[in-house]
This record gives sequence, structure tokens and C-alpha cells, in this order.
Amino acid sequence: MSTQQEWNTLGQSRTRRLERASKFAEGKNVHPDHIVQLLEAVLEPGDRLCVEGNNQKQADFLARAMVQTDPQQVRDLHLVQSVLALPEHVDLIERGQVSRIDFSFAGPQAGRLARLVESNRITIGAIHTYLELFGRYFIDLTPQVALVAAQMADRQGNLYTGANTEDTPAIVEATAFKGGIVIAQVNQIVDTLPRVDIPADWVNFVVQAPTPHYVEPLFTRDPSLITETQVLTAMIAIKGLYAKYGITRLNHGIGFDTAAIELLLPTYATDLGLKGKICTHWALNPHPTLIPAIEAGFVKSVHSFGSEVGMEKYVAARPDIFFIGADGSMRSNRAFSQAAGHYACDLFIGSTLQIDLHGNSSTATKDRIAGFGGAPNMGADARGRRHASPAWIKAGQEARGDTYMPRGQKLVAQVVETFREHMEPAFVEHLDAWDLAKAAKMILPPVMIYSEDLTHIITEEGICHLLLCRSDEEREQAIRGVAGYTPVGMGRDKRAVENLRDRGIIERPEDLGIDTRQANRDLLAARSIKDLVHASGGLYDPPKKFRNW
Amino acid sequence: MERFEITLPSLHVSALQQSALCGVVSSGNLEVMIEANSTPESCHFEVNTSADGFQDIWRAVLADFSERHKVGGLNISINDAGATPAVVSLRLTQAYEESQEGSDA
Amino acid sequence: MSDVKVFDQLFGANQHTVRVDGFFLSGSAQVGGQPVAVMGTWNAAPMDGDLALAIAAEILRVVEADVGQAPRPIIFIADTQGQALSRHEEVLGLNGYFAHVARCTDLARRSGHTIVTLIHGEAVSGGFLAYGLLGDIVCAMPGAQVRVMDLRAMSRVTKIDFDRLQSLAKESPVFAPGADNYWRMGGVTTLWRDGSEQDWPNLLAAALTEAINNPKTDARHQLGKERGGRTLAAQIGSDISG
Amino acid sequence: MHNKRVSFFEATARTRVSTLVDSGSFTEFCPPSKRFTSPHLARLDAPVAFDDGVVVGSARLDGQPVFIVAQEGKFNGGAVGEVHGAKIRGLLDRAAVEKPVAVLLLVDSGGVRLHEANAGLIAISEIMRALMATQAAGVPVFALVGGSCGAFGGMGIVTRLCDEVIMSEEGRLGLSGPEVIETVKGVGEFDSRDRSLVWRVTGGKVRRALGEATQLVDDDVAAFREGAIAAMSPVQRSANDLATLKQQHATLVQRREKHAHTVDGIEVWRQAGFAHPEGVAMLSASAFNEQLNTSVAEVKS
Repeated sequence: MSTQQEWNTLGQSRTRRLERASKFAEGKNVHPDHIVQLLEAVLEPGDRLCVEGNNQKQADFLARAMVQTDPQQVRDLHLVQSVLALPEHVDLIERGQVSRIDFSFAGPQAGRLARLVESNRITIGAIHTYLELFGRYFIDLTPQVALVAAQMADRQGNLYTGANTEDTPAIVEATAFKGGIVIAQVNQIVDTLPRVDIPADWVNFVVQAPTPHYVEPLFTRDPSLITETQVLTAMIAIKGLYAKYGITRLNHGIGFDTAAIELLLPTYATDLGLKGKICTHWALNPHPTLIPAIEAGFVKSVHSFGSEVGMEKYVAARPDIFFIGADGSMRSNRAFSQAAGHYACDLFIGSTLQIDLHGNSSTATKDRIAGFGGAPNMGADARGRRHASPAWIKAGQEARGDTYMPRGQKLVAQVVETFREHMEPAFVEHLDAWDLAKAAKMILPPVMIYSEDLTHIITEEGICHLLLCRSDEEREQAIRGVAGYTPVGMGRDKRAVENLRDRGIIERPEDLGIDTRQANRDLLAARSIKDLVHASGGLYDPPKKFRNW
Repeated sequence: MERFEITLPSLHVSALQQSALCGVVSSGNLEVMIEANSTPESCHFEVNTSADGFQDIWRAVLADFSERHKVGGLNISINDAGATPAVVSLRLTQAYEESQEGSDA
Repeated sequence: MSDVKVFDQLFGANQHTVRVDGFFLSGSAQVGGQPVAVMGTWNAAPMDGDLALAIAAEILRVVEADVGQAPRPIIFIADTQGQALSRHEEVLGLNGYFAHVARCTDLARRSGHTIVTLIHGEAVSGGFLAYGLLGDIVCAMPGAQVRVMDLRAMSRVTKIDFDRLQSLAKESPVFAPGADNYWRMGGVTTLWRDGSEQDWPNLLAAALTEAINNPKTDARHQLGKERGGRTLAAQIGSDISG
Repeated sequence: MHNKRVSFFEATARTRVSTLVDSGSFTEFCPPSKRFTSPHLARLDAPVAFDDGVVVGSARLDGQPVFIVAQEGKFNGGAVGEVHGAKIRGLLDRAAVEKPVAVLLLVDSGGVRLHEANAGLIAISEIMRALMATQAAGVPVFALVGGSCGAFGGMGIVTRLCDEVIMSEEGRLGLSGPEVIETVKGVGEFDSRDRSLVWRVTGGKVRRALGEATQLVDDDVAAFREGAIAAMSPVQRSANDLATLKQQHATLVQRREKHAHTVDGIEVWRQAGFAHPEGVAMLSASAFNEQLNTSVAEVKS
């Protein structure tokens, strides 16, 4: 043996970095004024860096510190993080400090990112789902440095992430156990934490940020903005989907369409005698619009990806429903809740911007690289699922017929109004995702939910049971048959559509016994944010921008 | 703004109890006014819309409505501020129902 | 024209006691040999609660002083850029202060005081509504600007193209700034032409006589109809009130 | 079954009218079938409404004859144009002659309609004169404010001319909208996106605590109805005479002294005697009224 194999280069790298950083810290404690120097000391060119940012909690102070680092020194970084949410994330690219990114969602920065890609200033490795990206943290995209956010730290460096635990455990575990450096910004340093969410020996540095980290109230939907059409589609969903399959375990996407369903549970669904029979177990953030259903006793359990601003006190006061620690506050966990949504739920229902004639749906629009988040995991059949439930088995039988090997199927539904604002049709022959893929040189068009996974489409015109279709032609006519007055809808073969209706593959509101005149906002269990506050017994404390009192 | 009139055949309305006005002219919404006219076998529509270029869709929506309801003998006037067909259909139905009810309903 | 000169020109030098105090002015004078009370705003005043109270106090003072004797006519001088814009004024309910001025004006009218408004400089929305626009007769002096909002801002708020607004403003008096537009719509009774300075005392005396002789009812919609600037208001009003 | 509350905030002007007055008693003047739409909006290529955004007519309230005006806040922000304004003015003129027990003014307006700004400004001035003439004829006018546009601009002034102002906490009353102040004076003066602040500055609870609103009711048309009925019960209304106006003047002077630096409703509530002014925004209307009455009683004693 000529050379001795070195088995701990990662550990040595970490030691090297910690030594360089030590002069900017007192033990683990970093003064906010020294954070930029510390980052410069820790980071090396070519590092994979995760600046914790998902669609809710943001390590915003550390992101601001990053854009103050010297671009000559801190460069050639590879960003690996859930969401490009803050302007600083994209500033890093513009400053030439980041050359490659792997992420899952870029909502607020989607336009800027698209321009940078088109001008060849950044290479996108891939756009993932959350679970995919977390998975790759443990395979080939492990961060060398992770900048995370927590509510509090104690003197030893234990972290309390509380209700907004979100991505932190996944990021820190991957980084800390593979020779990386974990730096946490905290709102407060205390002697004793309410509980330990991240143990101190996984954390290298703690800095108390001058201002509390930002949390976006992303899942708050003001009931006053729910339209009559959304009430109608919610009625169709409850009667034509939830009741039909007896769906008890589910996940809802973000949107007014699904908020309307949540607000119809204590009223419409209760009148239909569905309490206890549907919507009992959820993988869902603490949606304020779920409060009335919880209070009505509809809901038995909710596990959350993250928290929601203003819901902390309410959630803590309902420990039978939410996942609450011994300290009395919730713990969320995006990775676990995503896994739960994928494997343990029978239904995903959400909204989209475009659906094509095959049933592929996408939220991609030209000039914006928005990505996916978690919906593709929620909205995909779980091929690895091995436990049965009535809804899953029924869907499987409908989709596959009587096959030799019995198998179930995840129910995946999209609910859309046939036209969006400004008369943009939701049904198209050609998804904008194709054009975006071409412009952004992506290998795959960014499709949120693939045709083969989609089982139902609900519009104001009715519901189509795609899983009952037996040919591509039938499927296309079923989609056209609920596409209303869009060009796709007007292009329907009327006889074929009537035939599908006779066979129950398309159901109109009247076929379901729904009186469209009943579809008005009076049916909502809460019609304003204030109603939600009252429903919560004053425990829900909505963010200022949602208040009108 | 675009303005057009359409007359469509429809079965004679059973009885017009009262003229009716439904909806409000606000973004994405419309108002529908129903009055009696003197042509029992057809319905006359007058549409004022802020969204130009959607006459074909309007025709399709109104044709379906005239087929589904007995609206012969009615004038239906519409002021639209860019409502989607879903909202238009809903509002037409509401106005129709209201015109069929007694004034105290 | 400086403060004093305007009032000298209107009422005759040394024949009046009108004094300007910041944005507020008041005093007494003679018009056509008849004593009048003069009050109002100056220097394109942003009208806040204090200024509103100053005008209201002056109106009440005059009304009280004339109890039991011939009520003096009141000459309102209007020069205001509109209401003061601040959170403080809003919390305190500036609209209520303006309403109070309006109520005092109405009391004066009902107590027999004839009211003539002279617009000097600017007359803009809220500040003008509170008192000036309530005169029995409203005269726009040369150079007077009357408006709710200038066209640029209007274009921004309504999202209507500025050029379009500008060209439509040539055909219609209904939205664009201008004393003549208000004249055509009946909001301004009389326009005093440029170069009429020497004639101001006579114009004012004539306005006062007209105001005294006119019935004390609001005839602005009739005036707007006669002048062709506002034709529907009269028709609809009478359609309802008979 | 479910709550049958009709939210005043959400309801259209027509629904407010039909649910507020005695069932079936409403007769509309100048109804939409007359098609008095705004030619000025049409000329600017803006959508028009058959009633130009305001419903006027006569009705019965608790059996008594009333006149009623309801502005439609969802149409052009309830803004006053030529036709809209003339309908209100005409109704007030008629009220001065026919003398109903009261006129109800359901204000929901940002003020002057910019598309016809000059017509709107003059119309509001005419409404002000007509309103005071109606009051002088012995007919009280009540303002009901609880719509999405509140009562601003000239309609904010008109509202404060009324004998009673009945508000919900959702209702807003002021002169300049927060957006205007922010645009001109900057976000530091007034952050219009801070909705909570907007309501602390202009909302029903501040107006009630200052005594500008005479009643604070729930966001429920039935509650507004009860409020209007209560306001109709015969009381000795002070005439707008010299003594009354001098007294009101003194009150307004006092308010400016007492609130020389106030920029937030919290200070108003503190001075009104609320033990926890920061929590006032979250109080229900009934709890608010109870605490207000208690504190007023304490202040007086």
C-alpha cells in the first residue's frame, strides 16, 4: 500500500472550518455583527449550501448576511433548499456567488429566476418535490453548510423550533451527520427551552437575529373572498367525491376551492349526515378555515407540514387534534407530513391553473419558474402502499376493473372553475409548461400532476370520474364534458358526453341532487376572518393584513 | 366595452310575477334585469360587457339558458364587468327564479 | 396679488378690516354700502380641524352678534388645496369638523344671512365642500382653480389613459378641473373674467344683490341644465321629488 | 339550521334594503327599469349599472313610513356621480315635503366618482343642503354605515350631518382614504396595508368611542334594523340652533385638546376609559358597548 486511505476528510474539513470560524464566535455563540465574517470563514468555494427557506419559515437574517459576504471569497456555491422565497436567495445568484441550484419551489422569485436561467447565469440541477429534495440531502446533495432558523436556543445550543419546525430536522440531520456545519439564527436565547427540537451537538453556531425570523401566512384564506362558484364546486366535491368514496384520510391543497370545502363541512356535509363518515384524519397545515369543522367535531386528527401565523394558541388548545409536545406547543415536520400525505391519505384535492386534454395539470406559466412544493407527492398514486382502506380499494376497483391482483388507488382530484380571472381558460390543448421547459432548457415540462394519477376533475359544470374511463377517447370527452364554455369544452362531442353522463362518468349538479340555487355564501360556516376568530373562541389571532376591525 | 343584442327562441314563460334585478356590476360580476316583452316565443337579450371579443361564448351561454328555461316573452338586459360563464349562468338562473317568485318571497 | 391688495381691490383700501392669520382670514367690510362679514381660507390652505373650527367659530360669532338685528351678509373667501391629509386628522374625524362648518353655514342661512362665496386661488374637493360650495352664490375670481383631482392623478386612479382624459375633457365639463366647467354644471354661479379687477366691487355688489333677491333654495341643478353642462340631475331629481 | 344572519358588510344594496325594512314594503323610486345609467361612465368605456349604484325609495320600518337610500359599494366603490347623486338629492327633497318618520341613509361610498368628478362634487354639496333642509323640515336622517367602502370623502361629511350614525365595527367613517394619505404623505404616515391600523383609525369602534357613531351594532342587517327602529322612537331632537351648534363646537374643540397627539384608536379607547385598550379590537359589539357604557358612567360619576 503506497498511500494510506484517509477515511475522515469530512471531519477534517469540519475541524478546519470551525477553527477558521472560532475567532468570530464565543463558543457557539455568534454576535450578529460578526455573522458575515463567520460565514466567510466557514464557507468554501464549491460548497453545497442550504439557506433554510420553505414556503413559511425563513432564515431571513442569515440570508441577508449571505448577500453581504465577499463575492471573491464566497463563490461557486450550490444552493440546495426547498424554496427560493426571499429576494436575497436570488440576489446571491445575481452577485455571482451561486452557480447551481437544486430546489422545489420558487413562487415569489419565479420571474427573476426565469430571467437568470434564460441569460445563462444559473444552472438548475433539477426542480424537485419536497420529499425528493429531502431524499437527495441523504444521497448526493448533502449540504456542507446549513443556515437554519429556530424560535429559541439555550446556552448549550439546543434549539426550540416549536410549531414551525417544518424542514429543520431534515436539513440539520443530513448536514450534521455528514461533516457539515449548522448555523442557526434564533429569535431568543434563553436558559431553559420549552422543549428540545434539535439537540445542541448537531448545531455548531447560534446567532440571535435582531428581528424575529419571517413567517409567511401562506395558508390563510379569507372566507370573504370565496365565491358562489367555489361554494358550488365544494358541494359537488362533498357529495360526488367525499361521500361517494367515504373519504376519511386526506390532504387539501392551498386555495379558495378547498377552503370552501372545509367551510361546508359543518353545514352542508353535516346536513347530508356525513359527520364522522368523512374528513376525520388530515395531513394539513393548521388552516384557519378548518376551525369551524374542528369545533363542530368533524375532525379527529391533523398532522402539519408547518404551522400557520396566528393559529399557535388555537392549535395548542386542541391537543386531541394536533400533534402537541409536552411543552404544550405543536411540532410540525414537513418530511413526515409529506410522507403521511403520500402513503397514509386516500385523497388529495387541489387547484391548478391548466389541465390538458389528457388530464395533465400544471401551474407553470411562461416566464416564471415556480416549481412544485409538495403537491406532486400528495397528488400521486402511492405505488408502494400496501395497506387497504375502503376508499382506496373502491377507487382501485373502479380504475382497474376486476383484475387478478387486487390493488387500490389514490384518489387525486383537481377542482377548477372553467375560466379563471380575465377569462383565462383552465382547460387547454397545450400546457404552457411545454413552452417554459423549452425556454428554460428543462428536460421535463414542469407538470404538477400527471394524467395517470388524476382520478377526478370538478368544475362548476360537474364532476368527471376519469378513473372510470376505459380509453383515451373517453377520457378526453370526459374532460371536455366538464370544461364548460372554454374552447376545449365547446369542442366536445355532445353525444359522447351525454353517453358518459348516462354511465355516471360525468355527473352534473342536478344528477347529484344539488340545487345550484343553494350555492350561496350563506352556506359557509364562516364568511369572514372575524367569524373564524369567533369560531375559535378568540384563540385564533389573525395577521393584521387579514383583519377588518 | 362591447354591446350586442340576441333574440333566441324559447318556450313561453309560464308567468312573469315581477321584473327582477340580480347581481352587481363589479369586477368579475354582472347584473341581470328581467322584464316582460311582447314576443311570447322568443327571449330578447341585450348585453353590455366590458370584456371584448367573447360574443361566441355569450351566445353559447345564453342559448343553453334559453333552452333550459321557459323564457319566451322576456327581455333580459345585462351589464357585465367581466364575469366568467359560471357566474353569468348562476346570475341568469337567480334572476329568473326571482322573477318567478311573488314579491314577498 | 398680495393679500391686502386683493381685499383693497374688493372692498376699497382702508374700508375693511380683513386680516390674514396663517391660512385663516376674517374681518368686516362694506359691499354696496352694506356691512358684510368676511371670512375664509387663504394661501391654498390645507384644511384641517383647527381651520375648520376657526371658520365655524367665526360664523357662529357673526350669527350670535346679529341676533335681534339685520343679519349681515357673509362673504366666504375660498382658497384651499383640499383637506389636510394625516392620520391624526382622520382619527379625530376631520369629516365631522367639516360637517360642523356646513351646519354652521346652514344655520347662518336659516338665520337670514345671505352667503356669497368668492373663489380666489384654489378650491379643491373636501375643503371646498365644507363651506365655499354651500354659498347662495359662488363667484370664481380670475385664475381660480376648481377641481376634485388633477387629470394625471385621475388617470392613475381610474386607469384611464391620460391622453384620452385630456381629449375627452375638451368635449365634456363633467370631470376635468376648471372653474368654467363648474360654471357650466351650475356649481359656480358667475365667472369673473381676467382684467375685471377694477370692476370687482361692482361685480361683488351685483352678486350680493342677486343672492339677496334669489329664493334661498338650491337651484344649482336648474342652472346646470340651463347651461347644458349637467342635464340629467334636474330630470332625475324631479322624477323622484315630483 | 345554519346561521341566518345576513351580513350587512357582504349584502348588496338591494338585499340590505329588502331585509332591513318591513317585508315587502319597499317601493323604489326611479327604478332600474328606467335605465337612468351614467352617460359619463359610458363615454369613458366603463361599465354602467341600471340604478347607477344607488337604490332609493319608500318603505315601512316597524310599521312606520320611512324613506331609504342604499348605495352599492361594489359598483364603482359606491361613488357619487351625476345620476347617483341626483337620486339621493331628489329623495331628500321629497322627504322634506312628504315628511316620513325618518330617512335612512345606507352609506357605502368612497365619495366623489372620479369619472364624473365635477358632477359628483356638486351633487354631494346638493345632498348636504337637501339633507339639512330635510332636517329643518322636522324629518330626522339616520346614517347606517357597515359596508365594504365605508363612508369617505364627501359622503363622510354627509354621514356626519345625520341625526344618528349607526355603525358596525366593520364600518369605516372618515374623510381621506388611507391609500390617498399613504400615496401623498408616505407609508410612515399611514400604512394602508396594515388593515388593523386602518380600522383603529376609521372603524366603527373608534367612531363610537368618540361619540360620532351613536350606536355600534353587529354586522347583521337585523341589528341595523333594530338600531334604526330604536333611533325612530320619539326623542326630543335638539334643533340645529345657535345654542346647539355652540355646544357641539365646544365638544369638537375639546376633542382636539384632549387628542392633540392621537394617531391611533388605541389612544381614543384609553381616554374613553377602556381598561384594556389594546384588546378593544377583539371585543364583540355587545362587550364593547357594555364596557363603553360602564366607563362613561365611571367617568361621569
